[in-house]
Amino acid sequence: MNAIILSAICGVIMMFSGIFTTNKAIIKNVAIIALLVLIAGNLCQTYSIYTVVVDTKDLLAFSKFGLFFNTIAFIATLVYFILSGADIVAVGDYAAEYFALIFFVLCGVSILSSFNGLLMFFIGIEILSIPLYILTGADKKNLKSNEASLKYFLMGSFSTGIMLMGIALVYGATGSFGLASSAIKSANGISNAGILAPIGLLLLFISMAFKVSAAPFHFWTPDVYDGAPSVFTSFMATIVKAAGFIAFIRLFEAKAEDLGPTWKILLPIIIVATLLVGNITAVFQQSVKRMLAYSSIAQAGFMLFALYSSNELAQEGILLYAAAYSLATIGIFAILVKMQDYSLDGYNGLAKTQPVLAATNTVFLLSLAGIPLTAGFFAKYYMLASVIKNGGSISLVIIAVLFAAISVYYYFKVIQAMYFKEGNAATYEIKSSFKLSLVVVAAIIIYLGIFPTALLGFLYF
Amino acid sequence: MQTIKILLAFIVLWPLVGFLVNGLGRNFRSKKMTALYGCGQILGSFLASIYVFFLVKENGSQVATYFDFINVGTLKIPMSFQIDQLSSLFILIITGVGFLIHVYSTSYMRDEEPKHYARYFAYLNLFIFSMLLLVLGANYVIMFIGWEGVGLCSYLLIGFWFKNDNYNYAAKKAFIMNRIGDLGFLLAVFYLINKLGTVTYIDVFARVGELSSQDITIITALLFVGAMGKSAQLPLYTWLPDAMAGPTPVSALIHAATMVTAGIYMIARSNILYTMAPGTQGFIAIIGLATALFAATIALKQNDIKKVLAYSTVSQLGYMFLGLGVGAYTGAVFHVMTHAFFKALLFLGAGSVIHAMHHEQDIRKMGGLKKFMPITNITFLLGCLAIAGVPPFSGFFSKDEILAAAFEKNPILYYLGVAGALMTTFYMFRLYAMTFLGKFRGTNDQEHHLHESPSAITIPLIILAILATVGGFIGIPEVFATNSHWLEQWLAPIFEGSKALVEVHAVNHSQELLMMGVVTGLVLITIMFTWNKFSKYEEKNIEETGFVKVLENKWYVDELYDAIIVKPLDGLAVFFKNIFEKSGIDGTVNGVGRLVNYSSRQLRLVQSGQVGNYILIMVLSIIVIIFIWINDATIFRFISKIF
Amino acid sequence: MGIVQILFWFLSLLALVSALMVLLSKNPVFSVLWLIAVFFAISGHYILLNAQFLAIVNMIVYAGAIMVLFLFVIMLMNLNKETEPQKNIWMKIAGAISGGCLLMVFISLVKQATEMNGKTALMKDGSIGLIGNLGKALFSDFVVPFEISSVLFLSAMVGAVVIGKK
Amino acid sequence: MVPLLLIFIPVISGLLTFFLKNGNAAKNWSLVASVITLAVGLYGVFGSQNLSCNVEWLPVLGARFSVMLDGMGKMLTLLTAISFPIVFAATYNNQYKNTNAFYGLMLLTQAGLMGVFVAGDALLFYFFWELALIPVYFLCSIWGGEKRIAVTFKFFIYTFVGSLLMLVGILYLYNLTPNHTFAIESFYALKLTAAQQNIAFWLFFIAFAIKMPIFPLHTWQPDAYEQSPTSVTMILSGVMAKMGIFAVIRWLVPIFPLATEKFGSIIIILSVFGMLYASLIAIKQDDIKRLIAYSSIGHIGLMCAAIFAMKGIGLQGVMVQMFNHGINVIGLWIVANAIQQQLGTRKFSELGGLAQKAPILAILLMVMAFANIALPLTNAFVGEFLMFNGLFQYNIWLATIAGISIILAAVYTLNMVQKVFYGNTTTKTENATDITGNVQLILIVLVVVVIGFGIYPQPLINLTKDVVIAINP
Amino acid sequence: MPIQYYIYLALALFSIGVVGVLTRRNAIIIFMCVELMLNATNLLLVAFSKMHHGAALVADKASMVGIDGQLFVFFIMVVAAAEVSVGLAIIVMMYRNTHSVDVNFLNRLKN
Repeated sequence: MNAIILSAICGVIMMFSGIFTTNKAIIKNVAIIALLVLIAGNLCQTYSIYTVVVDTKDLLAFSKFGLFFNTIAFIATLVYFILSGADIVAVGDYAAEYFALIFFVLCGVSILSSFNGLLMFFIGIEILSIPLYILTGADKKNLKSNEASLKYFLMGSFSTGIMLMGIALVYGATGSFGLASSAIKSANGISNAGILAPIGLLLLFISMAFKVSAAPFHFWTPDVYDGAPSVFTSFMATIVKAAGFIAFIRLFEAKAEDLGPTWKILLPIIIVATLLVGNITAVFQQSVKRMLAYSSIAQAGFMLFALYSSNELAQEGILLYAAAYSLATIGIFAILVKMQDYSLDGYNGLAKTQPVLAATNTVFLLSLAGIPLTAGFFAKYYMLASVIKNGGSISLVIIAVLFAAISVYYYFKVIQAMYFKEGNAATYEIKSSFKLSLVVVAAIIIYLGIFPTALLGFLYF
Repeated sequence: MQTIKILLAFIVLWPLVGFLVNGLGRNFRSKKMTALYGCGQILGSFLASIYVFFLVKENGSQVATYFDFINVGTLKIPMSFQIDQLSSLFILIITGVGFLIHVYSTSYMRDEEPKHYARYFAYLNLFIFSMLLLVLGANYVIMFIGWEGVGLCSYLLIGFWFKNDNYNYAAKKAFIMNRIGDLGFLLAVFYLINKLGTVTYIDVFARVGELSSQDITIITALLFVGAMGKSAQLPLYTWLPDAMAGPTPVSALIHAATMVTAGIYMIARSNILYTMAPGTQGFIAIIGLATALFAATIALKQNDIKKVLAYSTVSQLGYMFLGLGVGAYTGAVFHVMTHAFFKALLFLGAGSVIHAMHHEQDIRKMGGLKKFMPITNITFLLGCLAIAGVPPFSGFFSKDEILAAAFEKNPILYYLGVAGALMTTFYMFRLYAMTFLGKFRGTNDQEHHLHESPSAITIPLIILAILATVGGFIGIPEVFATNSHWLEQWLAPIFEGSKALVEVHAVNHSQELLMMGVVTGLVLITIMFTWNKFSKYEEKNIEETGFVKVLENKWYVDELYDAIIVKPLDGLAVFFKNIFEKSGIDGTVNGVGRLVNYSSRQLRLVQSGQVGNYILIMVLSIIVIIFIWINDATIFRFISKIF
Repeated sequence: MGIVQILFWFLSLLALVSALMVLLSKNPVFSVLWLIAVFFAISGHYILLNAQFLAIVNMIVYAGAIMVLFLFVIMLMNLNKETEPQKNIWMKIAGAISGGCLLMVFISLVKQATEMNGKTALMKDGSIGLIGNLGKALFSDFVVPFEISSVLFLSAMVGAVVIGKK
Repeated sequence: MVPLLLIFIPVISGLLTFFLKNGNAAKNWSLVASVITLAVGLYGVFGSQNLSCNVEWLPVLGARFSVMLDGMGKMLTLLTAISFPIVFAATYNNQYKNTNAFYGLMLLTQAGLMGVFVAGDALLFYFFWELALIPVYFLCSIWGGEKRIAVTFKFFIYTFVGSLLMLVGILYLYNLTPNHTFAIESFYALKLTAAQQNIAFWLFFIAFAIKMPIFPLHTWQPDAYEQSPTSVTMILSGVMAKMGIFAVIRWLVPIFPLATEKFGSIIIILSVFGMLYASLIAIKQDDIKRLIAYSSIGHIGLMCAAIFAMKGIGLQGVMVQMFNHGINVIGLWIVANAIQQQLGTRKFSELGGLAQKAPILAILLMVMAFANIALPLTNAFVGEFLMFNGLFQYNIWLATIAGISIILAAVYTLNMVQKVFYGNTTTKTENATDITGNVQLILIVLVVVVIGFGIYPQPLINLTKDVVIAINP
Repeated sequence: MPIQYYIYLALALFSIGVVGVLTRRNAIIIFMCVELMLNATNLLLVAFSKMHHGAALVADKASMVGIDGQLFVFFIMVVAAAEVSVGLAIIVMMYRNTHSVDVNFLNRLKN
C-alpha cells in the first residue's frame, strides 16, 4: 500500500513543484528525492518495517513478489531519472508535469503488482496507460509525436474495450471479479468452466498481449516507440512493459487452466510469432531507435516464456529479466538520446569519439543479446530453464535460442558501427557525471551477470 | 650385450652426428673439413659394423633395447635394434658402399659452393642414418621410421639442385609415390597390431601361428605394397627413372645400392610370413618378373646414360623380387649384395663419364671414351660383365641362383627370366659400346676437355670393380663345390623358419649345369652381337616409329597415370574448391542469412503505418483464435504435435 | 407479452438501429446525435433492469457530459458536414465483413454456452441498483478503487493541460 | 590453486593491459604475464598437488565455481600457456594500432581458454566457452584483413548458434540431474535413456563440431583464419580448435555412451570424408593461410574420427595429437606470418626461391612441414599412428580411406614447400632477407619440441593415460 | 428476460462498434465507436449482475450479490470520462498541427 499512496502523493508533489519553481534542475532533483522516498517506503513494506494499514477488502494483495518487483521498477526508474532526467525536462515546457505523470504511472505499476481482482486490475491498467498517451504526445510540435500518441490512444482504447468485454464475460460466467474464485472453480474441472469464462479470459489475454506488444497485437509498438520522444520511449519500453508482464503473469497464473489444454498450445504460437516478428523485422532496420522498438518485441517474446511455464523459476526469471532488460535498455536509450543521428551510420566510429559511451553501450547490447557475463544472459537462462523444468518442449526452446542468435545479428550491427566502421559519430555535449553513471550501470549489469542471485537473493528469506 | 648395445648406437648415431655437424656448421666450415667429416663419420660406422659383424659371427643374433618409443596400454613399441646375420650383412653393404660413395662425392661435388657442399654431405649422412635405422630396427615401426626417413632423404637429394623446378617435381614425385607404398606398409602394421598386439619381429614370427592364413595373406600383401613403392616395382616404379635428376653419386647410393633394396630386405626379414602366404609369394614372383621384363624393354631404347642404368636397376630389382617370390631368399639377398657392387660401380662410372663430358648424359653424343679414360672404361666393362651374368663375375652367381629357384617353381618363370637377362645384356653392352667404343661424337671443346677423373673418383671405382668381380664367390652353388655357399650358411638362421615349412629339392646338378651353359652361351652371343653393332654406331636422327617409339616413350606409362589418376583427382579438387565448397556448403550457410534478410524486408511491409490495417489485423486474429478455439481445437491439436 | 418484453424489444431495436446510424451517417454531428440515442436506449435498459442509478449516471455522464464534449470538439473543428473524403471501399468492406465474422463467432459462442441456459436477468426488481445500496457498497467495500480512481482523474487532468494548452 | 592462477593471471594482467597507453609497454607486459602463466602451467604439470578448487557460486542454481586439472586438462592448459608467449614473441615485430587493446584482448582470450580446459561445472564451462569467443570476435574484426567484418561476423554467429544449442543441452541435463546441479560428476552419474541421449547428444555435438570444425560445418574456418591477424589465427587453430576436441572427450562421450555408439559411425564417416575433402581443396589453394586452414580441417577430422572410434589406443593418439597439432600448426603460422610480414604477400604465385634468400626459414619450415605430414620422428607421427590404429580397429576400410589423406597431405605440403622455397626467385622475393632473431629462436624452440616429442612421446602419453582409461576402460 | 438476449444485444452493439472502428477514418468517430463498445459491455455487465442477483435472491432475500457488477460499470464510466478528456485533447492537438482528423494521414511512422 505504501507504494501506491506514496507514488500518488509524489505525483501531486511534482505537480505543485511546477508551480513554485521553473528551474528544471531543481524539479529534476526533487523528482529524484521523491523517488528515493518512494523506494524507501516500498522497502519499509517489503521488510515489514512500517506499512500503511488500509482495509482493501481483498481488492489488493501484497506479496513479496509484487513488492520486490516494485523495488526493481522504482530503482530502474531512479536509474532512468539519473541518466535521462536532463533530457526529460528538455522535452517541453512541462517538466514538472512529466515527472508527475511518470509518478502516476508508477502508481499504476504498484497497483498492477498487487491487484487481487479484475476491478483493480482494470483501474491499474488504465492508470498505467493514460499518462503514457500523454507522454507519447509530449513533444507537441513534432508531428511524429502527435501521430504516435493518437495511434497509441486509439488502439489502446480499442484494446480496453476488448478487455472489458472479456471481463464482462468472465463475470457472467463466474459471478465475481476475483482471481481466486475462478481458480477454485477450475479446480473441479474445465467442464464447469463452460465457454463464456474461457472466451472471456481469451479476450483478456488478447488485450494483455496488446499491452505487452505480443504478435499479432504488436503493431502499435514500433510506431509509438519510434514517434514518442526518446526519453519516454525508454520509460515505456522498460518499466511499463515489465509491469505489463507482471500484471499478465499475476492475472493468468491462477486462471490459465480455464483455457484448457489449448492454453499450452496458443501460447507457444504467440511466443514464436512474437519472436519471429520482433527479431526478423529488427534485422533490416536502419534507425537504431526503431530497431530497439522491434528488439523490445523480441524481448517480450522471451518474457512470455515466464507465462508459458508459470513456475517459481519463471517468477524469479521475470524479475531478473525485468531488471536486466530495463537497465540495459534505459542505458542504450540514454546514449541514443545523446546521439545527433539515430541511424546506424550515426554510430560509426563512436568508439573513437566517445570511448566510454561505446564501451558501456557495448555492455548493454551484449546484455540484451544475452551474452554470458552480462545480466541478460541469466535473464534468458531463467526463461529457458523454467520451460525445460516444466518439461516443456525442447523444440520450442531451440527455436527460441535460434532467434536469440538472430538477435545477436542486429545488436552486433551497432557494435560493428561503433568499433569497426570508420566515421566520427556526432553527439551532444556529454557530462562526465553522465559517463560515470553509465559506467556504474554497466558495472551493475556485469555484476548481475556473474552473481544473478545477488538480485534474487531477496526472494529467499 | 652392453658392448653390442653401445656399438649399434654408435653405428646409427655417428652418421647423425655427421649430419648435425655438417648441417649446422655449413656456413663456416671449409669444404675440406666437410668432406673429411662426412666421410669420416661413415668410415667410423663402417669399421664398427665390421666389428659387429664378427661379434654376430660369434654369438649370433641379439636385440638391444634402448627405451620405450610408444607404450600405450597393451601395445609396447620399444626403440630397439636387432642385429643378426641379415642386418649385419646389410649394414656392411650400406656403410661400405656408402663410404666409397662419400669418398667419390668429395670430388664429384667439388664445384658446389661450400654451404651446398656441406648440405649435400649432411643429407648423405642423414640418409645413411635412416637406412641403418631401417635395417637395424627390431620391429616394424622402427623399420617404418627408417623407411620414411630414407624417403625423405631421397626427396631432399633428388631436389638437391632446388633451383631447377623439374628436379623439384621429380623429388616430389618420388616422395609421393613412396608414400603410396608407405600407406600399405602402415596398414600392414596396423593389421599386425590389431591381430597380434605387437610389431616386434621376434614376437610376430613366434606367434605367427595365431594368424589365419587370410590374415597373413593380407598382411604380406600390404607389406609388399610398401615394397613396391620403395623398390620401384610395377606399378609404382615411375619415380625411379625421374629420380636420376639427383647428383649421380646419390643415384648410385640411394637409387641403386641401398634404399631401393629396402623392400627386399623387409621381405627377407619377414620371410616366414611370406612363406606361409603362398598366394602373395606367387603374386610377388609375377610382379617381380613383369617388372624385370618391362623395365628391360624400356631400357633397350633409352639414350640417357643414367636412365638406362635406372631402368636396369628397376629390372634387377624385379629379379630380386622374383627370387623372393620363388622362395630363394638367400638368392635375393645375394643379388642385392652383388647388385649393390656392380650397379654402384656402373653409376659411379657413368658419373665419371658425365663429369668428364661436362654433364652431357646423352650416349649418342659420346663414344670412343676408351682412350680418354681407361680406368673408367675397364671398371665399367667389368660392371657390365657382372650385370650381364658372365661367369665368374658376381652377377652370374646371384642371378643364376634366382633363376634356378624360379625353374624350380615353374619353368616358364625361368624362360622369361632368361629372356630378361638377355635383354639386360643387350642394353648394357649397347650402353657400353656407344659410350666407350667407336669414335667420339661430341663437340670439339668437349673432346679437348676429356680426361680421366681424379683418384677420389677412380679409387672407389676400382674397389667396387674388384668387389663386382669377385663378390660372387661367397655364394658358389652346390654344383661346383659342396658347402661352398658361404652366404647361405651365414644366412641360414634367418631363413630356417621358412626352410622348415617348405622342403627344397634342388635341381639335379647335370640339368643345372646344362642350363648354366646354355644361358652363358646366349649371353656371350648377345654380347658379341651388340658389341660390333653399336661400336660403329653412327648418329642418325630418323624419327623412330611403331613399337620402338612406344619403347622410347617408356610405354607411355607416365601419360597413362596422368590421365587416369592425376587428372581426375585434379578435377575433383577443383570441383570441390570452386563449386561444392563455395556454392554448395557455404552457399547454404549464407543462404540462411540471406533468407533472414529477405523475410525481414518482406515482413516490415506489414507495418504499413495505417491504424485501420493494424486494428483490422488484430480483429482478424482475434476471430481466428476464437474460431479455432471453439471448433474443438483440432488445429491446435495438430500444432501440439510440433510443440 | 408483457410491457417489459415490449419495452425490451423496442429499446433493443432502437439501440441497434441508432448504433448502425452512428457509423452510417456521413456527418459527424449526426453520428454524435445517434450515439446519444444509443445511450438513451441503453439507459432505458438499465431502468428495465431496475439499475436506476446507472441509468441516471449514464444519461448525465455519457449523454450529458461526454457527448457534449464531443460536440464541442466537432463544432470547434467545424467538421459538421461531409468532411470525410471517400475512403478506400475495400477497407470498408473488409472492416464490415470482419466485424460481421466477429459477431458470428460471438453468437455461435453464446449458442454453445449451455451454462447460460435458463438463466434470466431479474427485471424491474431487486434493490442492488438503488442509489443507497450502491452508495453504501461504494464507500465501504469499494472505497479503495474509488479513491485510487482520483489518481486517474489527476493524470487525465494533467494530461489534458499538458496536451491541450497552446 | 593452480587452475585459479591459470585463469586469473591472464584476466587481471589482461585488464591491466588496457590501461597501458604505451604500446611497447603493453607488448612486454603481456609477454611477461604470459611467461608467468607458463611457469604456473609447468608447475601444474609437474609440481603441484592441489589441482582442484570448488567454491560456492550460484547455490540457488546449483552451479559451483569448480575447476580441476586432470591429465588432459594439464596437457591442454600447458599447450595454452606455451602457445601465448610463443605467439607474442614470434609476432613481436608486428605493428598494431592501439596495441594495448590488442594484447589485453589476447590475454582475456587466454583466460577463456584456460577456463574451458579446467571447468568442472557445466555452467562455468559454458561461460568460459563464450568468454573465449567474445575477445576473439573483437580481435578479428578490428585488426583483421579487408573482409574482416563480414567474415568474423559469420564466424561469430556460427559459433554462437552452436553454443546456444549447447546451452539448451546443458539445461536439459541439468534438469535431469536428481539434485539439480551442473557439477560434471552428476552429469556423468546420469543414467540417460536412449531417447534422451539422442536429443541432447546433437545439441552438444553441433556446438563442438562447429568449433573444431567438422565437415560440413567448417565453412567459417578458412575465411576466419585467412582474415584474422596471424597471431589470432595461431590461437584459433592452435588452441581453440582443440576446445572442440577436448569438449567432445570431456563433455560428450562420457555422458552419452549410447548416442556416441549410435551416431559414431555417421560422425566418423563425415570426418573421414572431410579429411579427404579438405586435403583435396588444400591442394588447390594459392594462399599459405588458406592452405594451412584446410590442412588443419583435415587433421581435426582425423582426431574426431579417432575419438568416435572409441578405441583406447586411438583416444590416446588424440590426446597426444591435440598437443602436437597445436605446436605444429602454430609453427606453420609463424612461418606464414614471417613471410607475410616481410614480403607482404601469401600467394604462392608471387613467391618462390626463398630457400636461397632465407635458408634458415627454409630449413625450419621444412621441419614444420614434415611434422605436418606426420613424418616419423616428428611429434605428429606418434599421434597419427595411434589414431589410425584406433580407426583401423574400428573399421579397416574407413582407416584405409582415411589413410589416403596421408598421401594427399604429402602432396599439398610439398607443393607449398616447393612453390614458396624452391625454384627461382620472383620479383617479390628477390630481395628478401632471412627471418629475425626472435622468430628464429621461437621456431628453433618449436622444432626442438617437435623432434623431442617425436623421438620420445612417452611423457605426453603418461600424462594423459589415466583419462583415456577413464573413458574407455 | 433470458440472459442470452442481453448477451446477443451487447455483442451486437459491440460488433457494430468494432465495425465502426474499422470502417471510419475520422478519428473522432472511431473514438465514438470505441465508446459504443464500452457501453455494450456496460449493458452486459448490468445484465449479468442482475442475473447473479436474481439467482442469489432465491436463497437470501437481502442478498447484495451482483452489486459489484454495477459498481464496475460505474468505474468504467469514470475511466471512460477520463479517457475521453485525454483522447479529445490529443485529437485537438493533432488537428492543430495537421488540420485534419483523418487517421489515414497518420502515416509518417512506418517502415
